[in-house]
Amino acid sequence: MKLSVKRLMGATAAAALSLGIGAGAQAASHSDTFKIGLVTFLSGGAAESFGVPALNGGKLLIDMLNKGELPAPYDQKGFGGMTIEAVEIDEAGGATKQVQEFRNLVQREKVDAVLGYVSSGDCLAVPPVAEELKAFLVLYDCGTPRVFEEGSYNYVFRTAAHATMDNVSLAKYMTSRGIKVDSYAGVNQDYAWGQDSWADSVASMGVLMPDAKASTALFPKIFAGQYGTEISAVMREKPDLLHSSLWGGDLQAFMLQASARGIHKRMRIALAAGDHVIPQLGKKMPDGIILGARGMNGLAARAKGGELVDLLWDRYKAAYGVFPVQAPFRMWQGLLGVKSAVEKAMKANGGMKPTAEQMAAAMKGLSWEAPSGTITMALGNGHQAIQPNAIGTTKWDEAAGEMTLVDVEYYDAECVNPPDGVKAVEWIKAGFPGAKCD
Amino acid sequence: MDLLLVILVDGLIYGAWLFIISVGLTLVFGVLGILNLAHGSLYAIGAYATATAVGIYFAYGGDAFPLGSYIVMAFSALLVAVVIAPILERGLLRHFYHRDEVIGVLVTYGVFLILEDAIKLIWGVDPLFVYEPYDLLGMVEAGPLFYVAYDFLVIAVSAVTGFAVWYFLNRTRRGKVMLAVIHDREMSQTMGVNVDKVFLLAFGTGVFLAAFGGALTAPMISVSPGIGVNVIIVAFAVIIIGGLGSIEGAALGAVMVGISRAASVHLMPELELFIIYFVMAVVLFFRPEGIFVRTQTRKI
Amino acid sequence: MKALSDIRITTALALVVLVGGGQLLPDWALFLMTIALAKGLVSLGIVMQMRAGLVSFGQGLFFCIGAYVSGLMANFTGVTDIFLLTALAVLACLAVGGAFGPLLANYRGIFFAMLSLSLSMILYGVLSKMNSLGGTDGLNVAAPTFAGYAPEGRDLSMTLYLYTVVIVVFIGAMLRTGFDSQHGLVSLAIRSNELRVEYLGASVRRTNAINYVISAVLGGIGGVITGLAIGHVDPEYAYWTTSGEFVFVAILAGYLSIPAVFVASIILELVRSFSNLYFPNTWQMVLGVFLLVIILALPNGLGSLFQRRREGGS
Amino acid sequence: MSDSSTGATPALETRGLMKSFGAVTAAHDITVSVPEKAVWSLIGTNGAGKTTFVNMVTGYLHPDEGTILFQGRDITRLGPREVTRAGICRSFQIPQLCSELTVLENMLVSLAIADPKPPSFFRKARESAAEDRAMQILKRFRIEEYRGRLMSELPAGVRKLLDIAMSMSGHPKVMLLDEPTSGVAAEEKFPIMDLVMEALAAENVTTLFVEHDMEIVTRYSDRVLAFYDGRIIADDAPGDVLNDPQVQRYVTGTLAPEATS
Repeated sequence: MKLSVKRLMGATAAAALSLGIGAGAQAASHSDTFKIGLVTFLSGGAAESFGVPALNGGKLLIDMLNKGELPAPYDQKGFGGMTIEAVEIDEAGGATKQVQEFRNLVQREKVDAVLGYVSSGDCLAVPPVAEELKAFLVLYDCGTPRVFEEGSYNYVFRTAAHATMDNVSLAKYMTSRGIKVDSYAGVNQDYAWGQDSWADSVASMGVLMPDAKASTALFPKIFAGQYGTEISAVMREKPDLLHSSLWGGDLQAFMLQASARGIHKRMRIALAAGDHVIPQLGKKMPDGIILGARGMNGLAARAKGGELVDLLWDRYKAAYGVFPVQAPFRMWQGLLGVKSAVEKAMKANGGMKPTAEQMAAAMKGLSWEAPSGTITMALGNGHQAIQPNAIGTTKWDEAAGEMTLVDVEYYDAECVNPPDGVKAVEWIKAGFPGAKCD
Repeated sequence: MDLLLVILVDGLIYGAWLFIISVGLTLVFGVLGILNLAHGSLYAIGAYATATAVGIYFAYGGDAFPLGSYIVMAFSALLVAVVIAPILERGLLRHFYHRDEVIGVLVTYGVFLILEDAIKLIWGVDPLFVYEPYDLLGMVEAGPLFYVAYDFLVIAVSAVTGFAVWYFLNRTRRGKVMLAVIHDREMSQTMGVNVDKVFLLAFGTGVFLAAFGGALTAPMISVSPGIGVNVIIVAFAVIIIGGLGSIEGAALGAVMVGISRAASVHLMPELELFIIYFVMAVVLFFRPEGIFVRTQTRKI
Repeated sequence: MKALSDIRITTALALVVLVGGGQLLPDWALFLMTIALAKGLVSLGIVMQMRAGLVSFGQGLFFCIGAYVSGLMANFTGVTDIFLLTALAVLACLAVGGAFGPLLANYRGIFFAMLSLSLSMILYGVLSKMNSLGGTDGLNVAAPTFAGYAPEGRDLSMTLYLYTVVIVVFIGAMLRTGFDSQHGLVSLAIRSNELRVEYLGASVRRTNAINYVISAVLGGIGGVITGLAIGHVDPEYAYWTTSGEFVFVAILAGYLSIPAVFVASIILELVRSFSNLYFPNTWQMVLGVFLLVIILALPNGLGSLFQRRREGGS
Repeated sequence: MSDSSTGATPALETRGLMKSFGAVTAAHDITVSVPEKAVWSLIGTNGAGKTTFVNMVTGYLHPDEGTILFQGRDITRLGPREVTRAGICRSFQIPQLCSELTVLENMLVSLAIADPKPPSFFRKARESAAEDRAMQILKRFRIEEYRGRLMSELPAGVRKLLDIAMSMSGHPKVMLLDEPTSGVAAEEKFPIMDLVMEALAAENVTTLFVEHDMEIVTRYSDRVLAFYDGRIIADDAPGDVLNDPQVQRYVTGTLAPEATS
């Protein structure tokens, strides 16, 4: 035991020392740079479809901002003249790990803001910590409405609309395009995203198409990869519509296996968040698939056009060889939101580097232009964004050799998002009270 | 009746796939005594290698003879085995044969972590697609539904693989030696078996089967990061149900899990997530070492 | 008597070093230490079972139960008192461990590992399905209070850290006594030759079941502290990779020394934290290489540097 | 017979034990009755059924048919632990020791378990009283100098003695020794047997031992059971059994009378 005491002391001292050195090496960032933590999936199943495209888009935009290559109102270099310096963190590893990493970013790396989180579990876990540490946190991607419905934060914002509008818009699309739906089935992943998506879908259909019957609801395990059994089950039911919020590799595998068995010839398929697999699937994505992109992102944004969209679209395509799908669009709207808030705060404080409080005050209720349309921090007491949405139908353009979106319907942000203070599920069930649609 | 038929067909298709991804795992455990957590990564590497090779095949005139892509698939798996098995077995695993089974699990967990990132470094994060072999054989009508003929090819290949492994172990000299090692390693060693060779051969076969599983799966999925993670835990459950080290057990376990899962998807979809663990817990409750392993009385 | 006073000295010293050292640590390191010590408790439970030759790949079960006790109590009853939450977690784990312990005590080796893993995965599946408990996204947990004292900021981190330190040191001392006890020696004998132990007239099942229940309680305490420190619980706590990390720390530490378990846990947290920052794209590879190097270089774990086994000989 | 208060109750009795492993008969109608304090030996070629008999009596194997009585009590279905607790202990052909523990610790384990109470979580295993007792026993078997050694470092004879010493720490009424001198150098055999038999006799332990060495059989046992093919083919005093032609043919492997000397 004697030995172990000495060793224990030695080891603890060594550990303490190494921690101390680690802390000392990280000097507080200078006032001419703005250090921002970017947290997104760099490994695992969500890296390919969400994390890496978003990070690529983010790095591209940061580079362009630092060089001052964007048009007004974003023509000021960096954030208000400060050079943007990004610290990348892999979001893989679960919420527990992300809470630790977030603390490290704020307390050890001394970042000025953190922009990140795709997983809704992380988006629920991290905000209380941001609040405790009084750190400026912007959630850029995750979909769960629970963040600001269950919590209320001063330092936390989400610059993307929550997932409610995805399925509300889909249901509206069915009615407005006159698609006959007597019964519909669902294939969604067995975790919060898939379960919520199906629940929203059933609720929206219940309001807009009360006669349509929800038949089988299947919940394969996330990253299952094999969907033969689910496809059989759906084909046996013969519904008019198949709803799915699958994403990434799962969606690609599902579409390969389902289209090989001709499922798209027997029923309409609506994919709540499916645009991001088009660059990979290309022609293997059948025509006539109803497609959402969780906002006016990707192909829908391109179809609408605009200076900002065209510039970023071309630069992204030149840099990475594929066109930008929803993930980089959400990263862009997040970064531009932070830029707007920082610059607004600097206007108010006389050009100083803003504190977390000043940035939070500036961002609250803010509205700005992004490639995906006008983003407004309208919900959650000015902390949760709403944004316009678009739904379209796939059509392969043989001549151009690329997938296009036809019959696109655009929805105003206030048409497919609940008003402030109303919970999303209740809003849907009540028949969308207060929705402003043109 | 239709429902039963559909459950059976779906269950068999899934079970056949499960068998291919788990038979190598059980073989490696039987001979080397190592539960290889990196099996899933080898599966993923097999899928990536296949996607790359078949992609090249079609890019350079494979369309003239599309069925040749099946040969390319098998060959890719073989290449993976020939390159990786000696490195892992000779370079790493052999140091742990005398250690605890659990150490083997941790070592291969380390290999799994390394390979996951290595795959990303080699192939990047963009998914690869090789759907040509999947569509090649067209569709088949079975009962009320259409299936992709490739699914039945998987059943056939799975059956052939199972038979080949069985034939090798029971009817060839090398196989019998391997079987002897499975039964009693020390005894075989004293009988003059070159255990080193047997281990390398067994591990190589295991890697080949894992990679072959990936090769067969590649055409029906998007080959992207993280595909190996799910495979490993499912394969474990299958071989634990069947009895570690038992080829017959892997077959029975795969069919049991396949049919239970199909029944659950068709009848009680809400149970799908943990049906596999449920089957495993029930089997272990009644047969603590799996179905095909007889508890051996130790000689004292 | 001499041995007893040795334990007292060690305990007092560990307490002084950890409490004193804590005052010097920056905020992020204080948090890291709290988590590492709490998780170390879970690994200590595995070490306890390792001494009798069993390795549980399902300690996430109890880690998760403990964490959910804190999450559910905070969300549904408003109880945030850490003493009460810890006591409840202990009770819950005693109940679950007591129910499964005698059953699992019949299993050995890889089957014990895999059966405990599947129990944990069943909890994972059930929690993922329970939307009322937050489903896969989990629940947020309110900050703990300490018998009416409700600190914030660094005070909160420090108080939670001190609470963890006291528990860890106390349990460490208890288990040292337990390792050196008759029960502990019989556990080691089971690890070597369980047939012999049965032939001497002791119940291997009973010993294994006791070890399982104790490690269940340690898992629960680790879980409740981690849940409160992180401020969020989700089914991931019961996922097999979580359990795998605990096993990794246990193997890294070896079964000889108790302080080694906590040092191993701290090392893992440090390596992970820094590799994630400096190698965001290859941190898994760094972790994997680290793991292999440790297993190859220190077959008996870090503990073999701390404490030699052969004290009986001299 | 069930009246255990009379001296007539045998210490150990088996009635019609049958055991087969597939096609191999390991025990066929084994019926013996061992009186208190008897010292019997069991002889037979490998596979004759001696160890199976020991395994059945000590609960490692259960007979397919038949009954085992210990002091008149039916113990047929008990496992090793209950049989040990009842008072029957055994040693092993290959010593069953705890390889990661020292000699002294092995002894301490057996003493801790021999305690009627289950091993305590709070009582130190190495308290001085226990260590003293352990050392006493090691001294009695003259292996105290090895107290700090691990099993891999021990000579075969020491392992055998430690194995038996551990078995004896529970103060058994009946002891079965499975080949106590196998693997031991020829010159050590008698000293080892002397030590063991002396210790057993001091505690009045009824003893059965399996043995191949006929010199040891004649010197230490007062009765011999000869096993062949799962049956007892002879059951008598050593001299008579060794002169039995069947025993000479099937067990000692020679018909020449001088072979047994």
